[in-house]
Amino acid sequence: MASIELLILFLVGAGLIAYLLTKVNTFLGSIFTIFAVMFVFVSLAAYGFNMNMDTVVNYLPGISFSQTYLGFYFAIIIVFVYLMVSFFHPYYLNEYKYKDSYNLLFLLSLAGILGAFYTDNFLNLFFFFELIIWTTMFLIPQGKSREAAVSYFGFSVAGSVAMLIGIFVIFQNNGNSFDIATGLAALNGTNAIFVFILFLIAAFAKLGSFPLHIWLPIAHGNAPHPFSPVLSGALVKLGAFIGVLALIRIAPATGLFVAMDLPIGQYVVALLGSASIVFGTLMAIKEDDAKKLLAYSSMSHGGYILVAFSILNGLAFAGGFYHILAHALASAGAFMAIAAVARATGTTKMKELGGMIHKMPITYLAYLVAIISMAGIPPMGGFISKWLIFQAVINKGMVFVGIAVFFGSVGSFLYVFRPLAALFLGQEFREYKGVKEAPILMLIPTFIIMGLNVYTGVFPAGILEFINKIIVELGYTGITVSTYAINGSNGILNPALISLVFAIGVAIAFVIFIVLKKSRKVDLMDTYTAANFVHDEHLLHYSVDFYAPLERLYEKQSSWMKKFYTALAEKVKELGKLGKYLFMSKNVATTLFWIVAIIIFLLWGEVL
Amino acid sequence: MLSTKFTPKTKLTKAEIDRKWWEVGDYFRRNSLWLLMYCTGCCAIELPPSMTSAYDMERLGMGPMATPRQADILLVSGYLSLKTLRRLIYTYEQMSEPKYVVALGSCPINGGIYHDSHAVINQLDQYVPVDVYVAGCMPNPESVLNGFVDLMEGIKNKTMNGWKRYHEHYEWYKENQKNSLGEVIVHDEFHQ
Amino acid sequence: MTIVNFLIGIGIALFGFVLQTSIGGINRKIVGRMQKRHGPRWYQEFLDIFKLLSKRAVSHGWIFDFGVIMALGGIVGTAMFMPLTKDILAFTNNGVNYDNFFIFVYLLAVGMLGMAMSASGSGNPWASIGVMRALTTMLAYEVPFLIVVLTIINYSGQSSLTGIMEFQQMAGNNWFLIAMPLGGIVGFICLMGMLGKKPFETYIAPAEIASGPMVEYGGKQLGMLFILHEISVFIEVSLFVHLFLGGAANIFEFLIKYFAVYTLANLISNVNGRFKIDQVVTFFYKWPLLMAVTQAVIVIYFGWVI
Amino acid sequence: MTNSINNIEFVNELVAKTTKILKQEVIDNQQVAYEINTCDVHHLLSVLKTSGWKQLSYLSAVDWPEENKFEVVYILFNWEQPVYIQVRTKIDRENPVVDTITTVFPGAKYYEREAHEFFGIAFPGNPDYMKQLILEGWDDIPPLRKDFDPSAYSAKKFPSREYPQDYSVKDPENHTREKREARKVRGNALRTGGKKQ
Repeated sequence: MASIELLILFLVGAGLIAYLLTKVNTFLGSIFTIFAVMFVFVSLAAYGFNMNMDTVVNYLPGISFSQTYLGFYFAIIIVFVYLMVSFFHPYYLNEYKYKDSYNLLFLLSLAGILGAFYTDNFLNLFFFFELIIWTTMFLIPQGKSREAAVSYFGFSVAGSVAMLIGIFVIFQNNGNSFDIATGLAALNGTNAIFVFILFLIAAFAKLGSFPLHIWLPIAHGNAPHPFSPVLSGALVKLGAFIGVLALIRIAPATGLFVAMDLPIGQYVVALLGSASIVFGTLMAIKEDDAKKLLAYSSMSHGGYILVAFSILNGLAFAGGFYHILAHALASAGAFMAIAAVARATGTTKMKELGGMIHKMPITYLAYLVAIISMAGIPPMGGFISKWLIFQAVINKGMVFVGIAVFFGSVGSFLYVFRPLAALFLGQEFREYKGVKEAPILMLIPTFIIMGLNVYTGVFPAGILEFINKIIVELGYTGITVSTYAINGSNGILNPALISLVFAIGVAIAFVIFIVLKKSRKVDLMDTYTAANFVHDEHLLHYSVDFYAPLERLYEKQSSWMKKFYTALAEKVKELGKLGKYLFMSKNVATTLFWIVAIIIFLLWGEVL
Repeated sequence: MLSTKFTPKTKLTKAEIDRKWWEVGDYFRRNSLWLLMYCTGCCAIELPPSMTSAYDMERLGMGPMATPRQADILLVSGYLSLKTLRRLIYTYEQMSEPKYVVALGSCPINGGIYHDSHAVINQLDQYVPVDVYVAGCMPNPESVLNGFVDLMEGIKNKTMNGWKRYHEHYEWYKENQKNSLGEVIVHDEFHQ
Repeated sequence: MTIVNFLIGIGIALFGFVLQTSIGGINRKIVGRMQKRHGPRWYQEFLDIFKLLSKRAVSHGWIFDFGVIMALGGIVGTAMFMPLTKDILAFTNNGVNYDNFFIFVYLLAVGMLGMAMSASGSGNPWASIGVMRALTTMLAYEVPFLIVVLTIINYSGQSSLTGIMEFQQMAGNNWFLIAMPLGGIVGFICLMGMLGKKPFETYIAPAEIASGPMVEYGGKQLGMLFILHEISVFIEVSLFVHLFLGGAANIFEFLIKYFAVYTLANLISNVNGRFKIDQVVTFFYKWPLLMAVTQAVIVIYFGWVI
Repeated sequence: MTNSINNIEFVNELVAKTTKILKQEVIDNQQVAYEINTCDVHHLLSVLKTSGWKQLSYLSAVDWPEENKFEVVYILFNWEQPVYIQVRTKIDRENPVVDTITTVFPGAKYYEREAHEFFGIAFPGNPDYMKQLILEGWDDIPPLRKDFDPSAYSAKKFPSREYPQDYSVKDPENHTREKREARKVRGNALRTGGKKQ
């Protein structure tokens, strides 16, 4: 029996040891971190699937745990991403200024995650959330910019405050108890709508969905290279967790759209999710930095998750939960491939890179597999989840959500192909002649994630059966899954068959290819240039403003949200200046007057 | 020789099998000739009438292509200055084999009216092997099409093997190119 | 699911290739006659493909070859799922047909991804520009098309092609081209985009970007891409036939409908010029999308179907 | 000033006011040429540029071996008043040097390189004038000088086809004029439908 409490305490202790070890030797500390995370992962995997974790609390005061399929599903995915990423630490930490504390903070945030998904108390939930936010906030500025941490923290705090108010409403509503299960069940009427909105604000802020998405590209783009996969693959999913609480567990009784058989609140969330999909897709198409591009893609996939959870039936939930897994694997894989390239070349800007495939073929394959999944193409996991979501959307007849969902699906081709073409394919740059493939320790997680991406796409049945348990736990009926086939609402899908047929097709093509005359190998620079002699490979590499004609169609509109938030920040700054002017003036009497006035105002009716 | 019950089946050698396949390939090749038009000179004006409804090149299975990789015929239409010859050789070497060269007009044959220019070469087959010459200044569409039909006949009779000659006498061609052009692939500020 | 199913699948892919290559050749002849020319032989496309396969090609590295193999593999795999009529279908098991519509859209995309990868891997900027245009065109036509298909699936309650076919052939139901006229028109316009016919031929544009993605191919790779192209045209036109024209009860009906749809698309293509790439996008997001949404709202929320 | 004759008078006045004219030539009612001293070129071009002749259409040279001079020609164009002005100046053929005008017309950079390539004129002040532009890897005296023999160069560099016999049709008696007349008559006959004129 593995105890949650002991695991958390173990992580805190391991964090301290890792801190000391890293101080002595970075490599040693990082290896220790890998083993610590591996221990946690193995304990979770061994006992968690059958709900065999020990939830008794002996040492920590005021904290209580319980286990649910829902919490476990999120926890295992996130711990897995943490484990994969920890393999990257030995090669990156030396670049950072405060490398000693990196492993400490990393393990502490993992402790926060375990707590957050296993607690049964709202106050504990909030505490663990804050633990995650605070630890990660100090991890992010180790990359490039402090501004990234500030904007991450700002949006997270907005979400936390909203959640805290919601928790207080529940507290008051539920007879002064912080218990999650009874608290959510006791909500009704206006209170339910109020908490619904507050929790959704928290969910949107964590998920980086429209309109609270500004922090996402800034934080993802500037975070340390090994931390971006965690941010995108794991931490964003916290928002999905709160979203599940709000959309499914609270689900306030608002008016109903008869045509779609859907509450208005849910439909509005679906529309916001759609906006998030479209907006994320368009911005990702425009982006030049590979990491920021993937960050916008996370935003778009967050939209899919929101859409899935706002359609209230088992099919959509299955799609949503499967998408959480598929996207975690895909985005972790993609970010890790980019991180490997960034380690070798020192940049993630697409216009400065090219032809990495000839140096790093395995990293290229990892990225390829990840983006196939991200674009929702068989035989990878993303296809299954998108198929389930499409089934649900079509079945409900949600036309406008449908536009966004299909647009995002096709649009994801466009943006995931860009790093592929600009970073890996194309001309080989002379400045990267000496670059080598990533070291073996970094290739281990790459291979594991590649394998899992394929596995989730070919044999989804086992995972879907587990998801069915979650759906039943949430009070809905699960979907029908047989060994190979998945039954949707209006059709049946056999992913294994698709993969097999695809393999047969490739085999046929390979036979055609191999029996024909062997090709003459030519240099990359020996290309058709309208018979001009070009000796500079940079001139033959088309990667800057890749989708320029498309971008031109919406370039005027693309900065609206940014301008709105800049204006908002200006207003807040002015407010702050006003406060400063009033309170911090040189005249002591004025300051005193205001302090007294405010105390009187606050205590009016209570004491006075 | 047909194999019967009494004569043992003769086993074909690999060379013979290759030759058989090559003949099959020749059938397809001569019925689907794609052109890369190197429109350097005035003879290029004869190509629109030979492609459009009056003479309709497409009924012979011929058509224009965009890049040298896809094309079978390098069609040199008219005079070649030194600068274009460099690009012509570069293009010719990029084409996939088997490849043929057809030269229109009198300029590639002997320099034509530019025979004494400092910038125009006199004889194309010194630099790349030419399979068919179509004489005339300019040749009219009938003779252009006649040239192509000759090329098809030649492919059938296995006489159109300029690309093999280029491989066999590669040094000789390179020598000629070097003598007339200096260097084939130029380096200067516009190409770096 | 036995080996026979897979053999039938391969047979369908081969049939599709032969069918589309012949019809493509016949269409070249028709276009020739329209332009007062004699036109090529009807089997000219076969000659072209086999000639290309017989030539000695160049290769720009392993991704250049691997992409082509992956592309052709994806397309052949997609074609193996395609039903010809409501009974001729490769993968069927105890009355369950595995020909979900989304397989065709997304497995086709594997082929496109392979081709895009291979083209970009050649290191030629024209190829990258062509890929960019192809993907942008795809973004343009795919959304209106999928909205129409959403309407069809929502209305018929089937997402398997044979199911949609049977729904249309049932007594009292019209072909979806007639039942949903706006959707049918949108479907046909999107088909033109999928086939890369003018005016949506932007990504090939031989005179402009030197045939776009295909710029570096010659010999066997180009031949394989031609096979790929023929099979993908077969898939796209068959999709239209099955979705909008009520599919086919027997193979002759299928052939007639197929020929009619492809020839019409080809004829329209031949009297058009070429759009710029941004014009393609704005075109598809203006009228076709509006019509598709109107059709969807009419059918789904009001239930009005002819 | 829409009338082009007026324009030319205006130009005459302008140039005469600015510099000393050695020779003047009105080519037609939209082109006028002035020959001036080499040292005045810069001044005149600057004045003309500020007066509206903003475009340097061409810069080249003419070889006069009898005089042992190169004549450098600058052609300017005005988009408001349709007059081309040719500014000509003669420089020594043995030591052909003329200052660059890239300070006035930056676009002259490439014209100067071309002039250097074809005539061997040096343009100090233009850092790039030595680089090759059109002739790639030229190995003889500049080809547009009159003492360059293209025929000999061609014979030396480019192998010519050797014919075993002379195929060219040479008319021993000069009948070409009569043939031309006959062709004219036939053409007329065709045009008028067979009727004699």
